[in-house]
Amino acid sequence: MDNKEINNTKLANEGLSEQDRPLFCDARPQSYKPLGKYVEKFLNWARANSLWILGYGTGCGAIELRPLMTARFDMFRWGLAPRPTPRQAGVFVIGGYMSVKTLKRVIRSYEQMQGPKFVIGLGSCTINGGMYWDSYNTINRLDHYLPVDIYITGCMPRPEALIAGFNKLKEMIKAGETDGQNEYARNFDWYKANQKKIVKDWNMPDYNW
Amino acid sequence: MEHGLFISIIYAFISLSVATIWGLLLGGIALKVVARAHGRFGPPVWQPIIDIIKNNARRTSISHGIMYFLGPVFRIAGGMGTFLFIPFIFGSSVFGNFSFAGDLFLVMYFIFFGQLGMALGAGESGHPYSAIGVARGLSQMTAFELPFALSVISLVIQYGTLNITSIVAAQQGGLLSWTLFTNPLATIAALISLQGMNMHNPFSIVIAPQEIPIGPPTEYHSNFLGLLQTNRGLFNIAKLALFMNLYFGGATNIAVMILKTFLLYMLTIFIGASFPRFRTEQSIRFFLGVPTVIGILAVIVIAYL
Amino acid sequence: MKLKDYLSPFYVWKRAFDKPFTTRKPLEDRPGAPRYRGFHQNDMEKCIGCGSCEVICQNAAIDLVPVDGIETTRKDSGLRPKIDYGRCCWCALCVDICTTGSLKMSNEYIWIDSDPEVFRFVPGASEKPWKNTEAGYSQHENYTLLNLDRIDMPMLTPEDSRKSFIETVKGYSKEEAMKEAQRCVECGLCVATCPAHMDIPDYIRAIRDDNLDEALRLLYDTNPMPATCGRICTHLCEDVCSIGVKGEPLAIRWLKRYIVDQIDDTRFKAILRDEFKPNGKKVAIIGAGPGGLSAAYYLVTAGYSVTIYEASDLAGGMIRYGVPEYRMPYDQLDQDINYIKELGVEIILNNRIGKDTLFSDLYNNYDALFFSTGLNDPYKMAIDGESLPGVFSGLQILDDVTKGIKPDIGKSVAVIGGGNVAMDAARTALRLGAESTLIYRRREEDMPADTEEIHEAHAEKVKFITQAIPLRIEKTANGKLKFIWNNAEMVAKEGAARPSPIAIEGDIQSLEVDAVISAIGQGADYSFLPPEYESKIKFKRGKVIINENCQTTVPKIFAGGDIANPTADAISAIADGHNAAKGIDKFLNKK
Amino acid sequence: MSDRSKFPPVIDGKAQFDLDSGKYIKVWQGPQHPGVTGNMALELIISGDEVIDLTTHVGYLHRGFEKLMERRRYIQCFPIVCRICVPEPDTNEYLLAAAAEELAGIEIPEKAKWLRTLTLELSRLASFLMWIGGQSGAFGMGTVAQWAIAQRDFILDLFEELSGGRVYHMYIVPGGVRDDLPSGWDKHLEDVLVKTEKMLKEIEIVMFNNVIFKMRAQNLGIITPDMVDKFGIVGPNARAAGLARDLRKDEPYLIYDKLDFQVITRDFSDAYNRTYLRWQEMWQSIGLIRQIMAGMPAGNDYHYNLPNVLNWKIPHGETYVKAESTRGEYGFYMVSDGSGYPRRVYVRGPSYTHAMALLPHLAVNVNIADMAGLMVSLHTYPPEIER
Amino acid sequence: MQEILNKLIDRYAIEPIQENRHNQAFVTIEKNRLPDVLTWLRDYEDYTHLAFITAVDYPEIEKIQLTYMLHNYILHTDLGLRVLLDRTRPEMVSIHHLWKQVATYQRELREMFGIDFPGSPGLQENFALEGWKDIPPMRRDFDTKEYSEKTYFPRPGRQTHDPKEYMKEKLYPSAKEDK
Repeated sequence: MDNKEINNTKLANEGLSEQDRPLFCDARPQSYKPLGKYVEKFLNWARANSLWILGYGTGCGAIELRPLMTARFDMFRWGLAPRPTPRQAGVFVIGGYMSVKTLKRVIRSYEQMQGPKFVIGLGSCTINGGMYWDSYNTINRLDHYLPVDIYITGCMPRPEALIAGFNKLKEMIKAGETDGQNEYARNFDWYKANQKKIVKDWNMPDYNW
Repeated sequence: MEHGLFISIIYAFISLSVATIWGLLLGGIALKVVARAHGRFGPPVWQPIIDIIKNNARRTSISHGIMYFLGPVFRIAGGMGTFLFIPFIFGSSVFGNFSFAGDLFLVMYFIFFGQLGMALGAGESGHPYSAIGVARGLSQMTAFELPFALSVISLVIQYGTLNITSIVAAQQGGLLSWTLFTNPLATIAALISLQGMNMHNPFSIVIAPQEIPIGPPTEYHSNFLGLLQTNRGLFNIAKLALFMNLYFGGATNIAVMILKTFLLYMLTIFIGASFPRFRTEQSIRFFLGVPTVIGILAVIVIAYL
Repeated sequence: MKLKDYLSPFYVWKRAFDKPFTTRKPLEDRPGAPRYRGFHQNDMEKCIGCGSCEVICQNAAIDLVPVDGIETTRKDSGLRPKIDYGRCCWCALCVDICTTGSLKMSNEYIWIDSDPEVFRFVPGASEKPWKNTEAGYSQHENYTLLNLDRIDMPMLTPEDSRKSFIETVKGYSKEEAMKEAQRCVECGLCVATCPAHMDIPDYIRAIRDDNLDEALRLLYDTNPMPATCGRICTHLCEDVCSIGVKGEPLAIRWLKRYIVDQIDDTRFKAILRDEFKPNGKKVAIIGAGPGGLSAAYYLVTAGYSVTIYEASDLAGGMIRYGVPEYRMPYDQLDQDINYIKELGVEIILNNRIGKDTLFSDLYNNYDALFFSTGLNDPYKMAIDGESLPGVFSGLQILDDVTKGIKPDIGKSVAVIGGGNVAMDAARTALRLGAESTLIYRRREEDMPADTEEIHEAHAEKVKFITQAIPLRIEKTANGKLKFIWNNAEMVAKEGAARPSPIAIEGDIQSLEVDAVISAIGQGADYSFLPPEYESKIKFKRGKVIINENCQTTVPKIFAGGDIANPTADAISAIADGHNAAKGIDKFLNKK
Repeated sequence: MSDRSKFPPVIDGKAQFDLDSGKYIKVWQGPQHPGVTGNMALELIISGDEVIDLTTHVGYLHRGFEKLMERRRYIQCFPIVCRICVPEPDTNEYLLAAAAEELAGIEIPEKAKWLRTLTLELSRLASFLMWIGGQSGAFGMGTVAQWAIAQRDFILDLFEELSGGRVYHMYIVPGGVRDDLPSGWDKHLEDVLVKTEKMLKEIEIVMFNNVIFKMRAQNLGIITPDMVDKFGIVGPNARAAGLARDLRKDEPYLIYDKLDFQVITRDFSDAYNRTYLRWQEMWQSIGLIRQIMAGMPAGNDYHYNLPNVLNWKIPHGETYVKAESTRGEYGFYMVSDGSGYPRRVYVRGPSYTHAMALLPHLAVNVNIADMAGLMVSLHTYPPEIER
Repeated sequence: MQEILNKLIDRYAIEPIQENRHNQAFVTIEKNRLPDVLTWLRDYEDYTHLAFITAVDYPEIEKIQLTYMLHNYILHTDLGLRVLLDRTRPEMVSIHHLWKQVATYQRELREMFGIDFPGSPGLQENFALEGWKDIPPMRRDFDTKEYSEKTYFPRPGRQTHDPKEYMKEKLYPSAKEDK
């Protein structure tokens, strides 16, 4: 998973029908270089202090996002806010286990998010399958399908653990250590192959622009 | 306009910046105030500013076409247009902006302009939610424009001028000369419209995250969204400044301006946190009901009594 | 719509003046509750690596791994649970089931990393912030997922049992056996301790599944005398049973007996399906005790032609002659022996090597030789009066009773010693109509006899005198014997494993009895070995030195049983027999 | 009743319409839609603002629980069943335990019954609070949502103290419960109940007396009594239509026959009345919790000592046990084949019929903006549909 | 409870009957009679509530059992109707006309057990799974663990030890090669 040569061929979009294909973009995701040191530092500060979470509770982990968003834990204090549309969101909290059907939607949502984007793997299920390790319908390892920045273990992690996770993510962003978007671009073919292996009816564009 | 063009532009720029920053801070304050009603603390007041920086710092953005790109541009043009023809602070050369004889008309037009541009842009994003949102937004806007327009007509008749500066000037000389007291019906009609204009509850269905996420800005992101948010700060202030000028005697210095816009804004927040949303047709029915009647009464009262 | 409906919503603003719901600093202000199920802790000293946590974990989150600094011992597998937090669901079933109570959960719950590979650790071994946290979830008294109490074994009452030689222990019924078998957690710690390494968890599982045929096959895999072992085994396995840490260990021995009890011995052949092809090689075995019989069984099933030479008039060795019938009914022993005989093992009785047959003949006529002659030479007490009439050895008494000779012990006996033979002798004496008094040098807890034996001896009203150092035996005027001893106190010596008795000066006691039975241990009798062989075979402290294949220093000669192993019990002898059979097979097939 | 006269004809349960005609738009709500409680997608066909056809799509949370349970020992099933319904896990725990106990012929100690009832009522309260937050949020009243969900969190604190888990309590195990009440817990409970009561009063003032809430919720999604059996409607949805059906009263389980309460009904089942009924049931729950705490037996016999759970086998048989969850009849159908593993566990979630059959029927003719409110007012929870 | 069972026996000669508790019983019914019985129970005997329909797979007898659970709200009794289907090509009469929710149950059963209900609306649509190619997952012969490990491959690097084997290795390695 190191820096491979970027493959610049056009995407085939094979899952789409003939007449739909021209409607969708066939360009690959590109990796981005940081701007000048101090500029980037400032921008990273802003990114870290304004994390917009995609309001897609993909699993039971979403249950602990609710208290976090509401008065008891009030995540707005730390610049976190839920966003109902992936276009505007910057953090994708994967709420635990992911069924294949959800994974397909998650991939699409993730690709619709604009960089820099971060993924938090919430709960044990994202690490090694968790309690659904032997289920026929849930994936075991999230990092095979999406680049994950932070894992928070727990079942479910409490809101405090989530807060600590966000704090850690902020530190990483400020230090410029989060590179999910570029990693996805660099290893795009690998991720796509993994995704397509388990999403059986791939009827969407290869990369959603 | 006794300055040269260059100086005017610099003044306008300063005025715009101050207004935008104040608008954004006001938004932040509003979030904090609402948070208290929710029983929590809320984000820092400068959070909207960080959000804008963040949105502009996004590395990628996608354009769905020219109109999509122009949407936010129209929007901010609308915001700037609205603001720049409203005297921000009465009598100030820096914040006086480009008030001229017929500016009230122009401002009314600009309030529409941004929304229409936005509608076109959002329409091109191709998202069905945007389309539904645009439909909701435009129909609701038409509805709340009616009482507001009636109220303005009433004012125009009352003061006999289309110049905002003149209207402000006419209200100087004590609390009781404010339109609020000289023409309360028009003020009430306008304030109700303001609630709709600010898109706070119960008129927030256009950008509601529950009733379909989230309306016209569904597809807007990165710097487009940054532009929209900047405009939200600016446009807010523009509207508040307009209302302050038309109904609450304008402002002669920054402190008064801050106080009056703050209080006006808090009024909408106060209502907003207490109510759920109207559905589109419910809000249209609402605006075309009592507020319109009040507006008509305001015109009649001023014109015939 | 009423006016109230327009105004009352503004009541929300009242909340703005109340204290907010928000916790100011959630990370600092809100530790987990005292019972919170957070990350695991494990007391490395307490844990025995039984793996019950691994079995019950429905997420397959627990692995048992070796840990530096933890040695494998008989009571501890040396493995420790390693938990994968990519799997754990914090249900705490592992804590509930833990057989030792070593596994706990702290109330810490935050563990964040960007590397998914790190979320595994061995609680107790890895330095984690929650290693020593006090609060957290642990086992409770009133809630356990295990059955810690043994199913009571139906037994004769002590009053009845002391009257006859009828077997004291009645054996489990099916229902009781199933219930007892259900208690097993299948950790397998017992297997290493069992000298024969029997597949204990497997045959217990077979009992649970009510598949006794399979159970019998499993028994015969490692032990050809299950009916015997089901009664008189020293059950070292029960000492290390993981259920025994918090509760009573499984009655492994009785479950074994249950299997054999339920199966008619005529069906053994059909069940065991022992089929073999004779390979034409011959092996001679000296001594038809458990070691010899066991070796014979495994050799004959490997195709050897086996002949056993036995000095007594019946096979069984010490089990027959050294264990009283109320513990080991002879028909059960015969059942075991008969099955071995049925397979074609020839047992030549009343044939003492060195007297009736020469050792060298055997050495020359057979391809290999195995002797397991046992310890049948009682130790002397080395006190005055030991040779007086009325002083017997324990073995002598037991031997006589087996042979149907009623020894002349009168109405009261003193039994000297604290081992199983002493218990047997004392209880046999009861059944012969005498009052028994047991006299032992150390404390009761130091006695080498099985605790059950001691317990039953107490129940049958054997009197115990402990911390008594024998001084001499005197003949009294009325023809009785006077056993005189010196009371002792236990003094802990430096470097010694246990305290030793030191005589208290002047505190001398005595007891008048009809007979004195000395049962302080036995030694081996190597008189059958001609000197030329005896010089070649190496000994150490009276025991034959053998390698892991039970081979002596003379390649063709194998040995085992009490004369070779340190534990000197039936199951070890059986294990030696098995090993010797494997060793002989290896030895003969190498050529 | 929904008037379908202006809508396209329905053949074989499917509305016949031509999307290419331009008269209709197809819009998806969900699965990530925040107005949806849990991940469930609504495929809407709208004409203008009105929904003319709705199809519910589930499976986003499908984990195959029933399959997983087939390869787990009875005791190992208990940590996974609570994940079926996240806001109210205790019903699942109780039903699994009850089914296993019934088949195994185990009678649990009295104290365990009281403690189980206590957790069931407490989780009912928590679940309702979560739901009322969703209901108000669905109509845009974020304030009540903030209050209610924060208040629910205090109940989770109680659960944390009692069971050691915040969301997944895993407190009710086959054979009883895991632990006694911690000391001082009753005081904390009373504090929280008092606060909850205060908040419920506030909610009544700002929500049920709110002109806009009334405008939105009244006459939305009307369930008539004759629909109830046809659609398999249970719980508050049926009670709001005037049918006094409550398993706690009808077939009392645990200690409900010792508690004093009345089944709450209303005579018109629209979104407003359903909301109000659930609000009343929250009061009822608080009352029940107080009664339970007052009657809690002393002693600490709260668990029947099962056979070693690793080897616990349950005799042949099948049974269906049920309990009244916040959403209605919740049931576990368990078939045992005499081994240590269940042959089949089927989970009957009340949301199944509500979301899959009732919602598409009620959605017709509803403004698309009211869809979220309608859905939440049925109190559906997707994981119990697909499990 | 006994009353309705007697009626069932009289009317449909149904046996065997398994009575669980005072208010619950299970009866086995011949496949083709089920719609009649259901309709009769629903319309005349107040068993108006259909709690669920589900299936149990019995590969050892080559049957799939369908269970229809009815409830009587007046007597508060449960009646489970069992139907045994042939396992190789299970097919059952659709009863979607009796209750509105039935179509979904049948859709689920088709997906999870591979039972066909000819005529049931939307039967071929996916229920919970998407693009499922394997045998229906709820069949007993589908091994979910094997499928998961093959498809979603667990994170490598784990190794466990059996205490029994490990102790053998450590304490008496000589006996290792035998057996």
